Amino acid sequence: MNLEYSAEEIAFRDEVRAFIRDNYPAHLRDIESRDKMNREDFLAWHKILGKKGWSAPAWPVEYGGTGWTSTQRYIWGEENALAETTPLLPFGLSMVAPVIYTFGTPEQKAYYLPRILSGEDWWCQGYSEPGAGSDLAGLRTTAVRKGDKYIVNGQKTWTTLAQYADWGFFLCRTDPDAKKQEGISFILIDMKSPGVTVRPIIMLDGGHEVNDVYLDNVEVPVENLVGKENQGWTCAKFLLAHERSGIAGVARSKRGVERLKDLARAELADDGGPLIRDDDFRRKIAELEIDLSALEYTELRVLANEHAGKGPGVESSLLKVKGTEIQQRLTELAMEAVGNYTMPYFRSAGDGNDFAVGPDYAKMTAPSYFNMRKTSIFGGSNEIQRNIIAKMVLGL
Amino acid sequence: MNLEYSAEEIAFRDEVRAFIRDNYPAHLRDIESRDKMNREDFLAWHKILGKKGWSAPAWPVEYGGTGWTSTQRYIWGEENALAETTPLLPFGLSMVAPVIYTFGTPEQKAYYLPRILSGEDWWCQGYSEPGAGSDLAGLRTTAVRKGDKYIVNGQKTWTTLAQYADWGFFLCRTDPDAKKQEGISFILIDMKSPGVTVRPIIMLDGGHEVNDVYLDNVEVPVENLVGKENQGWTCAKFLLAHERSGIAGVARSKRGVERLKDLARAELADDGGPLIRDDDFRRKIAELEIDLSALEYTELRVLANEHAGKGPGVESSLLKVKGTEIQQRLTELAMEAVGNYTMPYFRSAGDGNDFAVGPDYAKMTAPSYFNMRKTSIFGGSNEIQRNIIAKMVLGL
Amino acid sequence: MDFNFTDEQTMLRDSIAKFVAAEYDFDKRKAILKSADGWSKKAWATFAELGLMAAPLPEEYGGLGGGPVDTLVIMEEFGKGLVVEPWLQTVVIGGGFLKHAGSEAQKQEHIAAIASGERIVAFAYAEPKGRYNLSDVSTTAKKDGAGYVINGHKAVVIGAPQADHLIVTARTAGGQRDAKGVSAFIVAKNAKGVTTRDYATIDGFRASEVYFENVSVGADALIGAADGALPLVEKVVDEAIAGLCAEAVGTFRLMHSLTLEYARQRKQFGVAIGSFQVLQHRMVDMFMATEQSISMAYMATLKLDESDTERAKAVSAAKVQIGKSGRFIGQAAVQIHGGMGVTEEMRVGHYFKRATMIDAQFGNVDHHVKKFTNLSMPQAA
Amino acid sequence: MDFNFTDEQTMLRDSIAKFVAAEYDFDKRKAILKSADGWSKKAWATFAELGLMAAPLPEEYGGLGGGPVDTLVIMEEFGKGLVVEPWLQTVVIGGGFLKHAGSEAQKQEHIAAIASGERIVAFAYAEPKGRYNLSDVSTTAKKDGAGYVINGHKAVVIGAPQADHLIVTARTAGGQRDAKGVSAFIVAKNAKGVTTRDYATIDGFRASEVYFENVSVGADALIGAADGALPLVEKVVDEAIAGLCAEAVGTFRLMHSLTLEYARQRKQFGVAIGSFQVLQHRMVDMFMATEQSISMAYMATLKLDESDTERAKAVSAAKVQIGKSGRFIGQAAVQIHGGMGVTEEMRVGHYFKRATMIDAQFGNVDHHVKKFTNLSMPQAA
Repeated sequence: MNLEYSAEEIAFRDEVRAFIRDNYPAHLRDIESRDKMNREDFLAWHKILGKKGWSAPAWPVEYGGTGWTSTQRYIWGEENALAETTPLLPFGLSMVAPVIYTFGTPEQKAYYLPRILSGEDWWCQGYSEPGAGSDLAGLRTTAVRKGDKYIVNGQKTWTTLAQYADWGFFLCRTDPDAKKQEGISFILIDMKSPGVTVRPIIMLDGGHEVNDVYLDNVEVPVENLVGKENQGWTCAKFLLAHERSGIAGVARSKRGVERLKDLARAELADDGGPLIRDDDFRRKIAELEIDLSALEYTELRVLANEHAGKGPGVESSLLKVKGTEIQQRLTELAMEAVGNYTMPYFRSAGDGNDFAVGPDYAKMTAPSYFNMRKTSIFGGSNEIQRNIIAKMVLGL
Repeated sequence: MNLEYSAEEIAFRDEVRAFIRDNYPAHLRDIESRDKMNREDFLAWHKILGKKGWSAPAWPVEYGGTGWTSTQRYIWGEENALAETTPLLPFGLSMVAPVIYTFGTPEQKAYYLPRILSGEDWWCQGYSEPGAGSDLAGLRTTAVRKGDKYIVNGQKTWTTLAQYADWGFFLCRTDPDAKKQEGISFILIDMKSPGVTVRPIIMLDGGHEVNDVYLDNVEVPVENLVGKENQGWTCAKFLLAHERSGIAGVARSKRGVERLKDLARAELADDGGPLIRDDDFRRKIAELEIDLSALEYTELRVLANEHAGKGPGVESSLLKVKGTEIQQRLTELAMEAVGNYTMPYFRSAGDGNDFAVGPDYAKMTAPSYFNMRKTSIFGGSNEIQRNIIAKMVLGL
Repeated sequence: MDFNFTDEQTMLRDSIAKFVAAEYDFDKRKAILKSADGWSKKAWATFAELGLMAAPLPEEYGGLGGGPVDTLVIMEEFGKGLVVEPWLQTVVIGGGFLKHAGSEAQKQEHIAAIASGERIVAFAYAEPKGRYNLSDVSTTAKKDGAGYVINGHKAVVIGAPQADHLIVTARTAGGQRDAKGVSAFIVAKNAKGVTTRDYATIDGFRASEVYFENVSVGADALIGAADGALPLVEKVVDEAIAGLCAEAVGTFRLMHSLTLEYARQRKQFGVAIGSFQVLQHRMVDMFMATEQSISMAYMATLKLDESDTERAKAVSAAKVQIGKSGRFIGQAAVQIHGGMGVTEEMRVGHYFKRATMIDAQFGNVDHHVKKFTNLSMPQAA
Repeated sequence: MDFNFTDEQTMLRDSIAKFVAAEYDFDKRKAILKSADGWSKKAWATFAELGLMAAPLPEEYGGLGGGPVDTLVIMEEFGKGLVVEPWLQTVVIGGGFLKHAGSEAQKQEHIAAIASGERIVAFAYAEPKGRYNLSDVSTTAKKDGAGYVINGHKAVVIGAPQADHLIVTARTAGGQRDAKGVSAFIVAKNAKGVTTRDYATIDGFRASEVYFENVSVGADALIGAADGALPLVEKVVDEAIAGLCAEAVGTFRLMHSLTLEYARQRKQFGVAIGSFQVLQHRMVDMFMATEQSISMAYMATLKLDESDTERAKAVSAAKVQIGKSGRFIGQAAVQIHGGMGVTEEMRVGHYFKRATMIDAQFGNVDHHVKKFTNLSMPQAA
């Protein structure tokens, strides 16, 4: 056991650090929230990394992965968090792509994977349906085969950033008579197809990041089926396990703790001293930092296991639960830190522009707090994750 | 709405306070834990109150109750807590007696109730059985009628202070064919009967306060049946509801907070100042005090409801859960307060006597902490209480 | 001891509940929030008709002579309805300053106007860097002949966009955080030199940054004694906090009942999610937190007229309890609602936002724990 | 980075597990605790045979040249077996002082004796009023010719009844809580003027109050530099804490597995209590707390040789995590065991007692949160 980086790893870190410094687009640094990003902003860093060949470190090398060790991938995550680069969107890179390279046809691999690597195609996810939530087996969207096409009808919901998407991967029921988790297929749909309608869902913080997607007699070529018909559940489960890995967000949360400390240095406590010297507040930061340390080393242990050939297992549920608890706690503390100025609503200017009173950093504190409640709900609620651990790890 | 005492209530408080001051036995004050009390110590205050007519404020006046209002009973509890009198044991006064005066025959009332009031008889409870816990319906002790006797066989457990008991009230199965909660009877057994054996169970803190009770062909006169044969479940449920009321222990916990503050005044923090000035520790005391305030006013609201004619309802589950959480928390903080000196075990002197190093108040801190874990388990675990609320209040 | 409401109080409660059901339901409230002014003058007029303005004000100035329990009843119902009109600011705070310390002339001029619904008052006390410290006042009021000249910037003044008068704390003596030297003034919002920057708050209220630039006021603008207003400010703020606690209780009751309702009808894995024991126990904990909060709101309200120390201890204890409970109940309610809970479309999220912001008003959990701690265990002890 | 154990470490682990299963099960341990001395000389001899004493000690003095990871492996297994023999005190603390700062002569004399199992050392540092502050030393060592005369009272010295030597902190200069002026001595327990009052601790260890009355020691009793021992004490204590964290992890693993086992077989209302979702989720939380604790025990162990600040931060963070987890896991384990959990009869309660007392040793959660806070956010920053 040891924690040290080898000389090669240190050289790698320096290379990564220099690359980010020299190539990360300056204008992205000035965007204060995800809500303010346009399509090109979201893709800018992805495209640069695509050219460099670094957009998909987790993929197998044959499809465009980097071949990095788990420690190198850890370093990559750390350096990106440290530089506060915009995270690459997961829907193509870490959700649909692993399904395609694992279950797809040679043609599907050849067509889709390079476009995902380069950032040419934007993907979205068609899993959840109204009234189904974490229970994917209750799916009602249907795909009926008619010649060389599927005719797809139904409604999906919670579809993140579908407003920009070129493609979506959808779970559809292809055998209405099969038992719940059977008879489902994993189908890729061109979001520009006639019959696809995207309707915004406005979140508690006023932001538009998720959508309802309506599918009304959408015609989809049968070659867009991934894996076997009626066996989409296999793809779905595989994807869910992949989705959860990396969800711990340790490196980003470490940066978040530093930001919180900055904020506590800028804010004043009731006695006029910096808030970071207030006993209660500094204790809360410290306890969060300790929780985050524990999560960091747990993730490192999980990575070490993966490196030793054990795939992402049920540990990802633990990482998801603890990771989201910490992310949520960070937003709680930021909101507490700014006192009265957490109240003004930044979208309330009469002219439609953003509005800020008080310090700049105060503006997003309450919206972030409200928005981040989603993290313990989406991607399989934290209760579902606990059920999974109870069943898979504890055997209960 | 108002919180003030009337002139009559103030006069009553003064009368109570004076009575306690003048009559509470001095030697009881020097006993440092329940574990050190003998039978006579437990009964001393009970007997004095019995003579005064104050041993059973909650009983109906016709059987020897005091006829006090709920506010007077609240004052009575407060004054006893303030004076730190030894609590009267509940097994006779608040457990079996209400069953006897509600379901008993005139003969049973006439015989048992005066002896309970005066403290002449010591009662214990035969409910739980090994392997049954909070689930009383799984009862296996049998009482088989044979002429004018029941022949009782079985084993009871968690029988508090049975080592001193004259009488026990037992749930026994009288109809082996009935469904789970039917076919049970509520039977009074003379603990000196042949075939009754009491075996100590030693608790985590080393103390002997609960027992196993073995019943081996114990002959019990049929007139010791309370209520109807096979309908003991009615008595049992009635008793459980009564058992939980008063379990909040607010007045005693208020006194406990004061004791904790005294302890924190005596102990030194790492900086050499009194622990009560340590930010973290004083905050924890304060938060506990606030929780206790909330519980106090919740109990007052419940009492006001009872006074308005609504009997002890499901609110008692809330009082039990919150009350025990606070009692447990008090012991946690006391243990934390004394640092290293919580470790020495007071029973470890070679001569069999108690052993103390460090300050006197440190000696019982860890044992109390370990012992008090029972409060969230006994009398219907806190999980069971939550099940009750979910079902009875929330209708889930 | 008595924990019952009078018949009048029960009628008051029912009349507000009826109003909310008829005129302030989810959609109607949404429309009010989206309107240019962001509040309803019609609702305000109805409040006046129902006697809500007059309820806790003294009879000799047009009030109904009620007290803190009336405020509790009204604020709890407002919490249930998520009412955004500045009743607390006008009646409890504005009315409170005037009835406790106003001159006869001030009472005559303002209390009757408040009671009739004509006057709206906002309380300009917080400052950009002052956090929750009521004595951290850098706004100044300099003596100028018989009157004063006020300069400064007040932050997040709830109700200021609607108000015609402001109660302003300003320093007439001493250093920035001195207890001594704080004075309170009542100032017309249209006085020369008063400017505002108006905005909505995230929970749907309207507020302003208020700037005072050489605002001249007469000696008759001073409420109570010069330099000595801090105890008055503390008392009125404690009364306002008791009101906020009652409002919070209203939001808790609704979050709890909406969640129960949702859990009963919402199905997952073929059964109502309310049948999952983990969610059942969480809803039990929500119930217990709500009950404990009700108790603390009562206690704080009933202790408002005790000694300064007893009052302050009770109010801080209640604010702590309610801040913690609000966070727990709100998070649990949203979590049990699942994805729907984090959208604008469900009622629960709006209660969650309000309950969250109540913690940020007049001192959050940390502030009041500290205050309670120092009152319960004075450093000298 | 590497989180694997070497084959030797795995063998070490297995050999201890085998010993515990064969010689230190519940009943055998109970008999050891009830014996007059309260510990097992036979177990101690076996430890020496298995190489546990030698494992982390330097090869040139009879050790095996291992390091903190060996300590982690040993202490975790001791936690699983609830071993009460003073291995940590003797090898990690005694051995630690000597190997970090002992003179050549001291190393020759003591380390080999420790490695072979002949020597038992206890660490007399805490004082009746000093709480967890390592620099709060009122025991004095006054210069007397070439040597020193020691006077004072040391509290709750774990392992002192078994020990033949004591490592004692004493003040050679400065005021009661000064960092400067603390010195460390190794003193034979049978030195003239040393008296002890022996007792058991509630978790089954043996300890003493140790009194020094004009105890004369030579200059060769001093470990390291006079007046400057505090950094050494802090380092060794951090090493001991890392060991305690590993021990705690052993108790957590057992509490978790015992509880799982109990919940699977124990029936209530006709079903195994492990089928109740509330208990399932609590056991999941126990699992997560255990995993997080393992991670922190690893981290603390792997950072023992970093800079003083990094080491201290890591160790305090681990002690906090483990203190909180121990309380949660222990209380949950007892609660799920129901009535049986609070008796002496079930194994779980004994793990609970040990896990609880680990928090009280070398600084509890509050102490280490404060320490971590000040290291992470220095007051100057």
